[in-house]
Amino acid sequence: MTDTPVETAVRLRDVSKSYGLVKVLDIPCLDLVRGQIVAVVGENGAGKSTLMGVLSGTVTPTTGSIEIAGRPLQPGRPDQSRDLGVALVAQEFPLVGRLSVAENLLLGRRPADAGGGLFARLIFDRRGTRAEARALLAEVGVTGVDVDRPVERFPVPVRQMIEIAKAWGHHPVVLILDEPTSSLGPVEAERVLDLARAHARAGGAVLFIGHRLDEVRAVADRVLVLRTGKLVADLTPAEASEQRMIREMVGSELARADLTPPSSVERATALSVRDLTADGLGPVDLDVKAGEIVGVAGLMGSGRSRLLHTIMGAQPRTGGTVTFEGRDFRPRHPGDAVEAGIGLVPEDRKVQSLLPAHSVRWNVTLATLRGISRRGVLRPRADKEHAARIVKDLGVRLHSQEQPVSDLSGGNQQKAVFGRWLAAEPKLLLLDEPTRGVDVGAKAEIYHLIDSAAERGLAVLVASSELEELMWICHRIVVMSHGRPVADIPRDGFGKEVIMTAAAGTQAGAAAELKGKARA
Amino acid sequence: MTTSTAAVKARGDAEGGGRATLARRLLETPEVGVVAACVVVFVALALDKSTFAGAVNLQGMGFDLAQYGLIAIGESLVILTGGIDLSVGALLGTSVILMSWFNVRAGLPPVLAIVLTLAITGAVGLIHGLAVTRLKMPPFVVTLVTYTVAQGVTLAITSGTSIIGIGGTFSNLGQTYVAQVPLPLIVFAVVAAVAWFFLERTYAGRQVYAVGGNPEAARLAGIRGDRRVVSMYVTSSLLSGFAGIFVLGRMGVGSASGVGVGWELSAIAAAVIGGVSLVGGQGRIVGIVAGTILLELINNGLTTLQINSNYTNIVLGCVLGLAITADRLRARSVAKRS
Amino acid sequence: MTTSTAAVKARGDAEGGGRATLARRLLETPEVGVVAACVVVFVALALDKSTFAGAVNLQGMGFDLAQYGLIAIGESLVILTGGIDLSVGALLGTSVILMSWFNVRAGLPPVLAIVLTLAITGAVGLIHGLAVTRLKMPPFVVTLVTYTVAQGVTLAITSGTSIIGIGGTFSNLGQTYVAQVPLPLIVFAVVAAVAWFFLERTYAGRQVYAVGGNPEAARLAGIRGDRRVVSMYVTSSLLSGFAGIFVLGRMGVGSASGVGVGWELSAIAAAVIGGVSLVGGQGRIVGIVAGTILLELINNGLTTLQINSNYTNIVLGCVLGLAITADRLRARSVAKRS
Amino acid sequence: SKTGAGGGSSKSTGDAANTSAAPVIQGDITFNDANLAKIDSALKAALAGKDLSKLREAMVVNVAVDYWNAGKTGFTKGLADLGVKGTYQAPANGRLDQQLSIIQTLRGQGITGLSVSAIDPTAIKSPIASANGAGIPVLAIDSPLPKEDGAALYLGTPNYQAGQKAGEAMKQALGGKGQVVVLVGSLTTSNAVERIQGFEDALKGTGIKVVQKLSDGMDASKALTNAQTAIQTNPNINGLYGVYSYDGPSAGQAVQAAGKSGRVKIVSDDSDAQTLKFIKDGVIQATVVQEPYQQGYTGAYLLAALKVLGKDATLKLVQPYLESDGSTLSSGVGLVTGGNLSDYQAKLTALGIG
Ligand SMILES: Nc1ncnc2c1ncn2[C@@H]1O[C@H](COP(=O)(O)OP(=O)(O)OP(=O)(O)O)[C@@H](O)[C@H]1O
Ligand SMILES: Nc1ncnc2c1ncn2[C@@H]1O[C@H](COP(=O)(O)OP(=O)(O)OP(=O)(O)O)[C@@H](O)[C@H]1O
Ligand SMILES: [Mg+2]
Ligand SMILES: [Mg+2]
Repeated sequence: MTDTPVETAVRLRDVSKSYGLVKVLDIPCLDLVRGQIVAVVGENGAGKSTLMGVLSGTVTPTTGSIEIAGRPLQPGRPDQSRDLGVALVAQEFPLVGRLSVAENLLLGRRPADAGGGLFARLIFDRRGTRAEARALLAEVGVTGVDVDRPVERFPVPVRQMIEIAKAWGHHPVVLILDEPTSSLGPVEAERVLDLARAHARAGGAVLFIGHRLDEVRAVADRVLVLRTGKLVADLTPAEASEQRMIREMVGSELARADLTPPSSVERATALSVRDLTADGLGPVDLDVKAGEIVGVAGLMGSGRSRLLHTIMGAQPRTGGTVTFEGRDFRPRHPGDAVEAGIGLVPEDRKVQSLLPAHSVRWNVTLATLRGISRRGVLRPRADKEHAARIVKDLGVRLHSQEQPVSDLSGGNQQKAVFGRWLAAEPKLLLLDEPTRGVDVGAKAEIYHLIDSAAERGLAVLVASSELEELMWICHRIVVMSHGRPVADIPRDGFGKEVIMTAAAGTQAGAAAELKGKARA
Repeated sequence: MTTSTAAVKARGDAEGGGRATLARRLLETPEVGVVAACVVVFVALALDKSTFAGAVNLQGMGFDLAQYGLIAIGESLVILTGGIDLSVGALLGTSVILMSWFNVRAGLPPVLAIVLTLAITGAVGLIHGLAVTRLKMPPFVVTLVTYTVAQGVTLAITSGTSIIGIGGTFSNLGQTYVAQVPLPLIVFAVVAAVAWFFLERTYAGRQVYAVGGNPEAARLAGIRGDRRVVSMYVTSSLLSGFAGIFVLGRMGVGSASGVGVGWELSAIAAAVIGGVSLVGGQGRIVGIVAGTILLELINNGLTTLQINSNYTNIVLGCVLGLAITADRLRARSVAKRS
Repeated sequence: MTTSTAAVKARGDAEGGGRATLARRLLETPEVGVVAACVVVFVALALDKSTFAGAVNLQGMGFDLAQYGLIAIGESLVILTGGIDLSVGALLGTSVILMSWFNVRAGLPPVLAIVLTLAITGAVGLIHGLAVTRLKMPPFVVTLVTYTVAQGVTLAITSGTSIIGIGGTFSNLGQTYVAQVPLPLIVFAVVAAVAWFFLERTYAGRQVYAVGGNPEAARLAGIRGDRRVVSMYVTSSLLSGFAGIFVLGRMGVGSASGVGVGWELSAIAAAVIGGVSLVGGQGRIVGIVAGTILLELINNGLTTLQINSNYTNIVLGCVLGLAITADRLRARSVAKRS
Repeated sequence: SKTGAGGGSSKSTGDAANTSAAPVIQGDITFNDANLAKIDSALKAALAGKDLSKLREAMVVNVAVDYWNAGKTGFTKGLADLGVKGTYQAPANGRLDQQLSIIQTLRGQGITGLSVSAIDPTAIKSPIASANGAGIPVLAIDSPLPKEDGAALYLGTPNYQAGQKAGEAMKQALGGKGQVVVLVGSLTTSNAVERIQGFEDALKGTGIKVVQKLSDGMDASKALTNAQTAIQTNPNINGLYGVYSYDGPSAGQAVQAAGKSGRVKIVSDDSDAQTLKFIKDGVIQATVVQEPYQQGYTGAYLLAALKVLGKDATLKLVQPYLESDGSTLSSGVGLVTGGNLSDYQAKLTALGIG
């Protein structure tokens, strides 16, 4: 096409991966060139992460050969893959929680400006590491993170940015981004997309996995669609309309779900929060009616998660009152909340939701154990049927209920967690980034489940960084900033601008707050 | 529409799993290795030495098994929660002494002596549990303290002199046969069955696994993990005291000679050999029991075969090493093929 | 804009930490508790008993410290990788015997005997490391096998008879003072310093933390975690052999009477008391050394105070329990205030 | 039922009826008491009028067990009779490193005499050397120490001799023919090794064979298991020798539970209360006893003399009573059987250690 020769960055031939009898990836031939952002889309469990794992050496392919920048990759050697120039931002970002941010950023390598001598190769250059870590963070647009603090003290979005910076620091040929924006707010997400563009401009290849199709359209130079492990479409940006992508992913036409919340009938107030304070939160006043879906928007660190956790009783409250179902509610443990009929889907799947080594069945029944037991005794048949129902309702894709949940794809894990709580039939559901990593089809399905539950009287409080999501499903959006609600916007006032300005805590935000209050 | 497609696929996949043959299933069960090892060792010993599989020796092994098995189960329950209990053995020794002391020196009837001792061991377990959950102290250190103190208490009570003249109730408990099966063995079987039922069939048992597997996830799912953890420590200590009854009954004397000290290592080993993960949240009763049986078979076999005592430890270690290595190789080949 | 808001918050937190006074910082250092406990115990004992802080007693403690400290460091290195090494004590005992055997029975010069023994212990460590990394065997079981076999080897070599007549080189190594400081203590200090340097100041050391803290993350980052793990097992076993030299030198005889067995428990205890997490990836040398010192002070103090030996274990356990509880309470108050 | 498989054949459970046919074993509890009493009075006379108030004696034994309670009683009594201060120490778990630490620490405390029952006679060499260097006389008790170790005297029963005595008893009990299993707490500590050696040597040339030595790691329950497994899987075994004080009771319990009282003969060491009870019941045929009381009592005298009178003067006083090697002062060894049990118990009561 152009006069410069197109350089191939990645070449895959006959690559496949099977787990047991199931082939989860099967790619006869694929070439990626430098200077392009290639988006990979597909349903949950389509094999996207597996493909990235194969490229980055973390997954050993069953068959096939891979070349990175013309050199062959030995299967299952992450270190070699890295040396060849592949950097992966994994879906479950693997950071060493107890090590400092700086050390995590330079994990497995030395500062670039370190000398080549034996001394420099062996002796840990603390100052250099710190300096380079700061520079890296600045490069990806994160400022003010103390690089000496252990990573485990930072919330998920910051960790996600650290993970991106870590990959960026390798100056890779191939930069793989596996759902890098799923836990980020719109502004940070935009930063990440800019990084991807910059990398492609500089002659690198970018592989971008995402379930937010608008992002995919905004950034991709080429779109690959995976379905059950096979490459089913290779689209140019022009071809890659949202409908087209969905059709290719699902294999059939998807009726655009009706993304409006159920018309709210006047019902009793389910949750009423007054002057609620906790560490880094409040004071918060908030009401949620039965059958109402209330969104919580805000920038990262604005206290959305804390609000949900404090209501749940997972974080100690320092003041204020909560009235739930007309009664004063003072949970001292999440167990109290569960008993009262509250459920929480936390934002960090791996740390806060899953029993990674245990079966899907155990995971989906975790919150309903007492309910499905008869006088404390679990009946295997009922247990299995119950789990099967949850799995089926949520359309979790798996081989068997008994496989460890960590073997599921990220999106399917999220669906399993969701299923756990819907099965508990709570009266109030607290959702923290509920559809993180869930594919479009399943998302619509989850929204549908939320809607129908709301119709039956479930009150829902959703914290999400994805504004579209909130705008689709919520009756009302509360915007938080610095631990307090600064605006309360009813559905007819929805607009990205309004929410963002309020979240940024500017005067416009204050105005919106006033306006919101006036309307409420 | 989407959903239905996915669901259909899921079902297809699930059936794919279900089609696996029984043999394959068996091979994939983690406990199969240790159970197989038990069978192999047993058959080999029985062929080599006819007296090994004789009723008398089997009965003898039954008594041993009950002692070690009871504390191995207690130990495993604690390990499942993600902790460890170093005190099971020392506490057993102390409870032997406490029971004899209450019975002989304090002149209490045996039943009362047993009840008091169990109350004390239960209290010790409670302290363990609270220290671990409330004070967030490392279980290793908490139970190490008890390990040390318990030995000290034994010595302080006895000054090294065994307590003789214990009531007949004890030897009734410790030495009776029911239809030629030692009573302690029956009790052990019952305890194992109860533990199995608890872990596999009650929601509380499932919650124990959840707490051991991911405490934070369990907490946010509304599980009161602390209660589960505390109750497992209490159970472990109670089982130590309980095993102490049979040890005392069998020996007929409150021996001050470090009975039980070091048994925690056997208990942990039995658990680990049986597939219990020291990280917590993983392992099943059948494996634990098989692990205990394997250790007992090896130990008894060494005596039966009249191995030169200079080499028993070497042989013991090697057999253990072989059994575990074989199991790992099996697990690896399963992992490879999947 | 967004990012900057977040940044402001993060910075706020960071500065909150940065603004902390030195005292506050000190209070937040995890090792401060055990160091303080050392000081308190030392001062209390020295005040109570003037001979405690006398040169003779300090020198004696120095010898003890070196022995236990060396294996505590090895043990900790293994624990940092997320493993455990039960064999350190038994292997020490075996290496004492091996060295004397090579020296006396095989007639080799002491230096050669030492080299050979270290080679053997190194090989044992290598086997541990490979079994753990390649075969994915649980470290507990792997080293339990060695624990058992090593005791067996000691017995098999000696048949219970100590080996006398070892070369003077050993006692030179084990009993010499340099400027009134016992040589073993100096060696221990050097080893501790090297370990500190390795863990804090080399890439390989930092990688050990990474592997212990999150093996998957380390693997993804291209760290050859297996090498780090293997080398830590080798180091641990080597340090056992190394400590064996001083033990042999101090005793002047290849004692067959179970030297070292049980020391692994002290080593693990020292590590855990010093803040090493048994899960791996957490802990520092200063804590480990302080943990070892604390145990030594308590042990020595019990004898110095002439506690009735019937009660030593109780007192030992209680002091340990107190020290740890105090440390936990400190940590909790820090956590509350932060 | 309390009868297991195989036990039913023996209708008579553990009564003396069976033993009546057995050859009677010759008991002996004279020890070396007469000589020791003479030494005590000689030392007392020599020390009369000397200032003993500065003396601080230490007695360090090898493990805190019943056996040493008598030793402690004797030591305390001796100190009181002399008007001397002192301390008794026992490594709670019987570990060598504990013992060495204790000695090291005591040396730092300014003691003036040390009697020690070494866990490992060879390992104690350097502590003794440094004690001697600091002017602290050392008395070996219970376990003999090689001359070059530097202990001034050895007061006790050589373990080898005790083992021999047990062997003789076993020979009589079995009528010179059979298979014996040895139960022991540790196969590596020197007192056990020496005893077993003596036991085996005494059986040389007879039709009795030691088929197995089973270590139980100082765990009475494990000893019971070992005894049980041994006699149940090998019907030819008709004798058990229990070396550690709890091994006798464990062996007795195993034999009794198997319903083989009197058919499997037991010889044990030490006078554990349960051992004596089993002797009374005819389950244990004989037990070899020593005199820890005297080791403590006379030990206190000797330490005082060694420090105050000096080594040479003390040795001269005790010279007439030493064994042929010139450094061993025997505290004697006895054999308690069903025949002299009541005499022995009366003697213990007289010493205040019954
Ligand atoms: N270790 C494993 N064992 C068995 N099956 C596995 C394992 N890892 C992944 N799978 C299966 O492989 C399939 C593809 O998973 P993959 O993670 O690549 O999906 P994905 O396209 O990234 O999905 P998502 O969008 O949800 O992240 C899934 O069906 C998953 O269950
Ligand atoms: N002091 C605290 N005590 C207990 N839990 C806390 C504390 N601070 C934060 N958390 C928990 O840590 C998690 C992450 O903190 P983070 O700062 O992301 O919360 P947030 O302010 O709600 O952020 P966001 O608005 O992006 O969700 C939350 O789940 C919160 O409950
Ligand atoms: Mg994925
Ligand atoms: Mg959040």
